Amino acid sequence: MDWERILTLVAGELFAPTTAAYALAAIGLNIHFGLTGLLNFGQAGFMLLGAYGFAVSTIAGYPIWLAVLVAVACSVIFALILGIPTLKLRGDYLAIVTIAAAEIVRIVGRSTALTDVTGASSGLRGDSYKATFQALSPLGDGSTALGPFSYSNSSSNSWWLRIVGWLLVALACVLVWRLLRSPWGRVLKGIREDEDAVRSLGKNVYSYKMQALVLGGVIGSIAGIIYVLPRAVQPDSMGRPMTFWVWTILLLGGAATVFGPVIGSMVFWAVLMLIKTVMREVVPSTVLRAEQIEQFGWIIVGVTLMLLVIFRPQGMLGDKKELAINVR
Amino acid sequence: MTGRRSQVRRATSMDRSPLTRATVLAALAAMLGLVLATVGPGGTAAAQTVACAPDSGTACITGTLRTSAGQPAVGVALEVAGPGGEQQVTSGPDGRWSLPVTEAGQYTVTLDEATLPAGETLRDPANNPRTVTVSLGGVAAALFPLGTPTGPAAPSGGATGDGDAPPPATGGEPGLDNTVPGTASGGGVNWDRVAQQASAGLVFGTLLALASVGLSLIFGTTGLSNFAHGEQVSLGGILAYVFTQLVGLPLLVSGAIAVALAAASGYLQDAAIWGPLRKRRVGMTQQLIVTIGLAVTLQYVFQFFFGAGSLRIVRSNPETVALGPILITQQSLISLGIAAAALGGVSYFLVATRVGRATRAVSDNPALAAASGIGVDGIVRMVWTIGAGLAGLGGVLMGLYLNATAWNMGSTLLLLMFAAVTLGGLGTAFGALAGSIVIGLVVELSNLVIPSDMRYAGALVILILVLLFRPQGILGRAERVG
Amino acid sequence: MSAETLAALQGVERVPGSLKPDAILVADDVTRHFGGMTAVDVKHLEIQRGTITALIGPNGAGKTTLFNLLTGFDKPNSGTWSFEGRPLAGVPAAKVSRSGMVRTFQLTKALSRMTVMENMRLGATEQPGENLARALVPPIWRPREREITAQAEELLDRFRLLDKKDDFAGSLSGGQRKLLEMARALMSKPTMVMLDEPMAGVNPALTQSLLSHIQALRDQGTTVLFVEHDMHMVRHISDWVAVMAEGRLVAEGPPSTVMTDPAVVDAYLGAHHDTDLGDDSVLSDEVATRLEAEVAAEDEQAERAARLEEKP
Amino acid sequence: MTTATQNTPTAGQPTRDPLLRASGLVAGYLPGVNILNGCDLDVYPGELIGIIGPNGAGKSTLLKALFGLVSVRSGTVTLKGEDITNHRADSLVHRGVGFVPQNDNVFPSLTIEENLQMGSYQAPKRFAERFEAIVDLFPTLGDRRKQRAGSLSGGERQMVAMARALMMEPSVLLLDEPSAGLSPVRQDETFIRTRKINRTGVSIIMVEQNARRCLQICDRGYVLDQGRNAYTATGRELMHDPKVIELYLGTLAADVESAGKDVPPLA
Amino acid sequence: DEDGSGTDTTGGGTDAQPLIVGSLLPQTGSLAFLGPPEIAGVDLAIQEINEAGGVLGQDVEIVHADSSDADNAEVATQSVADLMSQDVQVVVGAASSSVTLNVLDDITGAEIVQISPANTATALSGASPFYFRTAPSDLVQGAALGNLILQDGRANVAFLVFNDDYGITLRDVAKRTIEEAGGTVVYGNEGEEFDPASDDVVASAVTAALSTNPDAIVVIAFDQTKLIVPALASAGVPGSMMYFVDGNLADYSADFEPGTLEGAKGTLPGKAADESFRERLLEVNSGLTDFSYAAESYDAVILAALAAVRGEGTDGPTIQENMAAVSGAEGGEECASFAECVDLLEAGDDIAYQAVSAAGPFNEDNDPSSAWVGIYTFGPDNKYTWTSEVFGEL
Ligand SMILES: Nc1ncnc2c1ncn2[C@@H]1O[C@H](COP(=O)(O)OP(=O)(O)OP(=O)(O)O)[C@@H](O)[C@H]1O
Ligand SMILES: Nc1ncnc2c1ncn2[C@@H]1O[C@H](COP(=O)(O)OP(=O)(O)OP(=O)(O)O)[C@@H](O)[C@H]1O
Ligand SMILES: [Mg+2]
Ligand SMILES: [Mg+2]
Repeated sequence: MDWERILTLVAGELFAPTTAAYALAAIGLNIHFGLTGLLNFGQAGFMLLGAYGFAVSTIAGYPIWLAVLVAVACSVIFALILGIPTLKLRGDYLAIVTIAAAEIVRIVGRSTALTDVTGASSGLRGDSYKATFQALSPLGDGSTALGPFSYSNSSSNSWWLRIVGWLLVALACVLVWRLLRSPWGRVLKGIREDEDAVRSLGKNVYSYKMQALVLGGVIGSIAGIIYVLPRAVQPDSMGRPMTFWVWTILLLGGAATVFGPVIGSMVFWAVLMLIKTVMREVVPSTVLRAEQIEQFGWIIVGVTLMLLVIFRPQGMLGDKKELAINVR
Repeated sequence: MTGRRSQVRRATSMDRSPLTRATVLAALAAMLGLVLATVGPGGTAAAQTVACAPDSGTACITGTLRTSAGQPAVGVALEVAGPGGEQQVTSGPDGRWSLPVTEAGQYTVTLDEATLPAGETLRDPANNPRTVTVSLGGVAAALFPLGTPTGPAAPSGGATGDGDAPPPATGGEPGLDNTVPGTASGGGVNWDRVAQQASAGLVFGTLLALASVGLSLIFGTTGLSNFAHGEQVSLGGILAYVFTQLVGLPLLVSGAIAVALAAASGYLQDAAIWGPLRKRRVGMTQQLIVTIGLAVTLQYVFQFFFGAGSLRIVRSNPETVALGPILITQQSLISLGIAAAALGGVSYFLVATRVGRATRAVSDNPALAAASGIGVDGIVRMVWTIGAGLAGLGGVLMGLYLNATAWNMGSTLLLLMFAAVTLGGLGTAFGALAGSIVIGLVVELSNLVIPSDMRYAGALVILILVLLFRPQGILGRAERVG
Repeated sequence: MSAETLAALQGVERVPGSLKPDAILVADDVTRHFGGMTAVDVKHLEIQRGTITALIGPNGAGKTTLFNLLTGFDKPNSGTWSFEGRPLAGVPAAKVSRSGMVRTFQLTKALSRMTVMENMRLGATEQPGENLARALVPPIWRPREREITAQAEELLDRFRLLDKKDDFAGSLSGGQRKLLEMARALMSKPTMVMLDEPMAGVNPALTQSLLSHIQALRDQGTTVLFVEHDMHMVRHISDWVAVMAEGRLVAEGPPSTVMTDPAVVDAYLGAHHDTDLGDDSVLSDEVATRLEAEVAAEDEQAERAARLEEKP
Repeated sequence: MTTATQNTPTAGQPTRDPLLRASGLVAGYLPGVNILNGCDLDVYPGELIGIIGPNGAGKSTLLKALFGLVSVRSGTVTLKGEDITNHRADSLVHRGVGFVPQNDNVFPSLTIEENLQMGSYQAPKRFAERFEAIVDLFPTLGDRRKQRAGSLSGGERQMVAMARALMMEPSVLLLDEPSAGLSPVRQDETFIRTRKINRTGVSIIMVEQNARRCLQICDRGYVLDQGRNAYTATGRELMHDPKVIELYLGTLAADVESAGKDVPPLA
Repeated sequence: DEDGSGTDTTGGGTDAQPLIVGSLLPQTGSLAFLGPPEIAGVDLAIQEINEAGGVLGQDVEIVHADSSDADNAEVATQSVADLMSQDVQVVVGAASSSVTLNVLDDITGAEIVQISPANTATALSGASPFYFRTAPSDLVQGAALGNLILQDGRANVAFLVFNDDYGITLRDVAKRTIEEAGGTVVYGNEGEEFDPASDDVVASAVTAALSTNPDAIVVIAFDQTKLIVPALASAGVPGSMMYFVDGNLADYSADFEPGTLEGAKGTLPGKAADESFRERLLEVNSGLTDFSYAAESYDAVILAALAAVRGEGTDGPTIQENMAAVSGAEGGEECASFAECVDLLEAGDDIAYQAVSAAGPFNEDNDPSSAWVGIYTFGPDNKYTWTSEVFGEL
């Protein structure tokens, strides 16, 4: 088995653009859930809206800053539409409403009624909106190899995208770190524990929840942009499985921690890559057919996920003490 | 696009106009009768042999002519002109005509109206002659529908009832009229169709309730949102498939075995995974991730062993019975009965039995339940067993209702199941039933008003709206503060 | 100054709903029904500024429900009330609290996965860092945070929770939660604090030491309204007592007067509350019968209220 | 009603075997943090034991440890000589141990009647009969039997909690602050009733912050502080021990009583 | 150098890298049932190429990776990274147009030749010089389908079609054909498609479709067909009213009651079903029941291998340059197997590989410029047999 190749691949996942995108999305979700206790099961909806907002406005000829602004605006509006009626509901209901809202975005996006705008189920081709971002790259054309890692400089799945993506992740981490230790974050944590108590202390719970929903959603929409820059805008790629993975990543890393989402994303994608490539390498095709190897790989992924949580329930970085407090 | 769309609309509105409805109906009946007649064993082959066969050097221009009553229009003369020269052709005894040509290009087809059977006119005279594009090796068709003209030009032209036309539907077969719901009127929305879809919604909703009541029970007693519940549903369907198709047992037996095994899987799951996690006081969100992991595992285990295709639990086509305007399969009726009995049993169990009440007590406060002498672990295990068993039963019946099951049947239903139990009020079994039926009706009826590829969205919008007006769900109760 | 306010109460009529010379809270016709049952039906209630008022009454009299209504945690079927002259009906709970009227909960609401200190800090007001934008610039809120922390430590010390300050509130004992709840409410330096059974489950020795703190608060101008079943405490610190039964205000007056009111004694205090129960004579039939009668009186009143409701 | 006049066991009877004995209990919630640091407790048959102590002393923890709701790290609990350390709660109920927790002591979404049914979960046949008896004790509960416990007032909940425990007809009853939140007359009633139940032969351990009342009626009292027994004596002795008064009981009640003599004396 | 490349070929033994083909086909997810025949097609091609001496004297290597479906887009991304790390020069895949769109920029950006055996979305035409597809365009099949229906004298056509690229594109073409000839699409117009992610659509869609009184019902779906047909049958629709397409023309003898599909027709790109090809496929994977896109996958590998032979190099750009030529875009001698074609190439001739799928040479968008479409009819045993074939150009 070619361990060097596999380990390089796995290491490459640690800083791949997808990993960064998921880390960002999980950071957004961390603001929702980790800090505020909002059960947002529609993070993929925010991401998809961000992706659509960015891609559609770029295709319409907007400059990149405006396109990003449109993406952010989309997620803000979505958060408001979602939040105004639902933030008063009990937590579990919010979960189902957000998951439903995200599905609505996806279903409407892929419906043939909007083919001209969203490209319906085939979505929007990558080369139709990547140019403005790639044009900003100072790295020029061609590709560069750094150690074992070789990627194109600017186009698609590039060094440039990695740099920007991880810079954004770093920025978001700083933001969360600042907020987590600030009185603002404290109010959110209070809301997570008991809304009524916080209300009795004179804080406008509704407004704080809305701020959290919008902020996390905006980070989610940026994540959506990063996510589609190395690929295409595909409504089906940003559906329920994506939300589930974002949740998995957040809890794997540890909710309500600064680096939890980042570590979670890195570990998740690296482990996935490791399991899949090793499976392809070690299982001879005489034992299992090609497709069975992939399926078996997924079985192992599922079991690993369960074992990770079972043996480290507080997440990689979580506080074990917090777990001991029975909130139910 | 829009242009073409409006054209279609015009055609349908024509169908619906009272003047022509009877005619069109008769025509359709006859036509379908004819179809049935011609495609009897051997019929197709006979029809095929007459037709021109295209090859790399030839192409075919072809068409079929039917009178407004649906009978073949025999002996109608047509002229085809194009790059390959001019040719004449007349329609054969089956109303069919075809011509080989050896040059590609545009051809005009002109129908000689004088040769039409007595009393027949072109429905759309403006379309004679029509142009077709022919490429070698291909087939190009040109249709000339006969009947009352649509345009205002010939209002009375050759109305059908002149006596010369053969009586409609001589083929004897009643066509599809009696069996296809909604045939009575000219398409689009009508009450029969609403009734038909509502009955489907009711059946679907009830089966959904069966599938999701376990979800609600498990959430109620343990606080866990089980994202692997969909896989329990798939498991039921797949096991039924295994025992009917692979083992060859009769459906009833294999259904029973499937439900029993599904229930056992719930028991084992709780013993192996959830019980220990509870003991270690692992948080609910963490457990939720474990359920996602389990869902992934199970989905791919199913795929690994049974492939990714749809699996038919039984091979036969469902028999139908007509209840007034509604056509419903016997299977659905039986399923409805089984589901109603199972749901009634669960409700009775929860409300009226000691253990059922204990279940609710555990869901309220496990520590206090233990202090009351209730064996909490036993109750939870029982809930898992019952929940998984019901999901399995739901899976079997759903697999029969949907005509097939698959590795992902449950996961595609999961969102609807969650929506249903939430809508009804989380953790209440009746709520799950009420919510499921609402969801079922919305899902099945929404294509009457919105594009059908958006109908899930419709169901979900309803969900959000209901929650806005009743934040605690249909049957949920508001909590006291302070 | 406190002597003045107390003196002002001297002239107040000792009847339910009496007018106060300087009322901080005035409520009119506040009602709340649950199904067929009337939980609260208060015609008129005034709370004198700068005093400690006790609200007592049998279980289920509607005291907590009244608190919920006044502080915006529940919606009344009818009624208006004003705090410091500003109408408060329909105002959301958070705004009520910001206007200076802070309450505690009978069933405590500790913020479990936050430390005791964070719980306390959350109670404080005027922290600029609670604004999202300003939260990002620590220099803006650090000074205030230091003040808050100092204030919190002082309170925690008084409430014997200082050595628990870095523990999660969820790990506190029942009584400690009660204490935290009260201390947290006091963080905002409210104009009026409404305590729902603050001392239930608190150790008597500690209760005693906290009473002087509450009195000190009053002397600094805070109005205190509290619900309590501990009659020693009520008699010891309250300036004025209001009695509720079946949702209605049935008596008002200084503690010494109210607690000798036969109606109150019969329906609420009972005959034994100063008796040593260790004496086996209390187990006699006679006492048992009397006790039963008293309890029955309390229950009957409740029933009557319920029946009254059904009739119209 | 019968008057209980049988010989009452007192603290000075070590010859008999204790019914419930805890020795050297060490227990806690978080790993590495012990709340009980070697607690000892003996309950002789028919005894009424009062436990008092400052907030956070570990009183509730002790009850929970006895009842198997907190895991015991060292030490043993025996019931009638049989080791029941870390036994599951429901098996203890089976052996006749009843428990009323301090917080969360009702099932909020169940009705009052259903709450009481849970009390007689292990003996459902006796429900009807017991229910009648309980409704006699708490008529409010009978009238409101269909009301959900979650909507009850604090005091009403407390009644439900107590009633639920009485439904079990336990032989050992663990009560965690049963009088908290009750109106004075009901507090008195609770104490008197507890005493009466005790006189019918039920051994009772009662944790109370209404400490004077508790010490008045109990046979023996324990003062718990920081997870250890600080004082053990008869209720009377403790009540008059100046040290105990200063540290745990306070002087408020005495002060108030001596100040105001305007209350009617006992009939 | 076009001329030179043909004459200089001396037959193997050069120092070129071995040709490594990666497959990016659905092995998991909702399209996984399409995977086995496609993989078998690829494996069969590799086997035959290596039996014929490989490419430039070296055996061709194959690496399989999973493309999954659009719902799990990251799987394809990771698989592409895996394939690229193994220096593949050709990627066969993906099956789903959505997945292709997701990975297209990465693969073609690295100058790797991507050949999809199953993409039909019009959005992919000319997406990149390095992107080819061997699936004949829907234009030909759609027109054939439309004409088949018209030929049968059916004028009111209902489509039961899923809302994905495949369904929409095919429906649009067939619809245009039908309407141009004077027929009407009574159901399944824009907005009346259904979401492929939901199973419970069948009942209401069938009711809705039948309420428009169609005389022909076209089912454009993949495996979900197994859910639709029984619903149609129990509503009384005879097999002779049903039409199928390449995505669901399969052997249903084990799935439906005998007689259910009798008289139903379907279209399938390719000339008369080549029985020997199927037998060869079954040797590779004996479990196959469905053969969708197996021929196209096979063709993709053969074409890439021939392009490498013709260009005497196994690097992506060389293969890309020669793809069109070996497909016969510049004319040349027809040849039907790898061995035969290599012989011709070595003899210095230009070739026109005759695809098993009967797709014509690549056009300037790298799409097959023409195709044959077979017409099939179901018998009472629910198996289909060949009846005729038609040819079409783009
Ligand atoms: N949401 C509700 N639904 C039904 N009844 C309610 C609800 N909330 C309160 N009640 C009833 O209203 C009455 C008043 O309750 P409240 O909590 O105000 O009493 P309280 O005076 O605080 O009593 P306690 O001293 O026992 O705390 C009680 O009988 C209670 O059962
Ligand atoms: N769930 C828990 N997790 C962690 N620590 C806890 C938990 N419950 C209680 N403690 C800690 O254990 C100690 C004793 O608590 P316990 O509830 O036994 O006190 P208590 O004597 O009953 O006090 P009170 O009279 O206030 O009810 C307290 O310091 C408390 O902080
Ligand atoms: Mg109260
Ligand atoms: Mg306690």
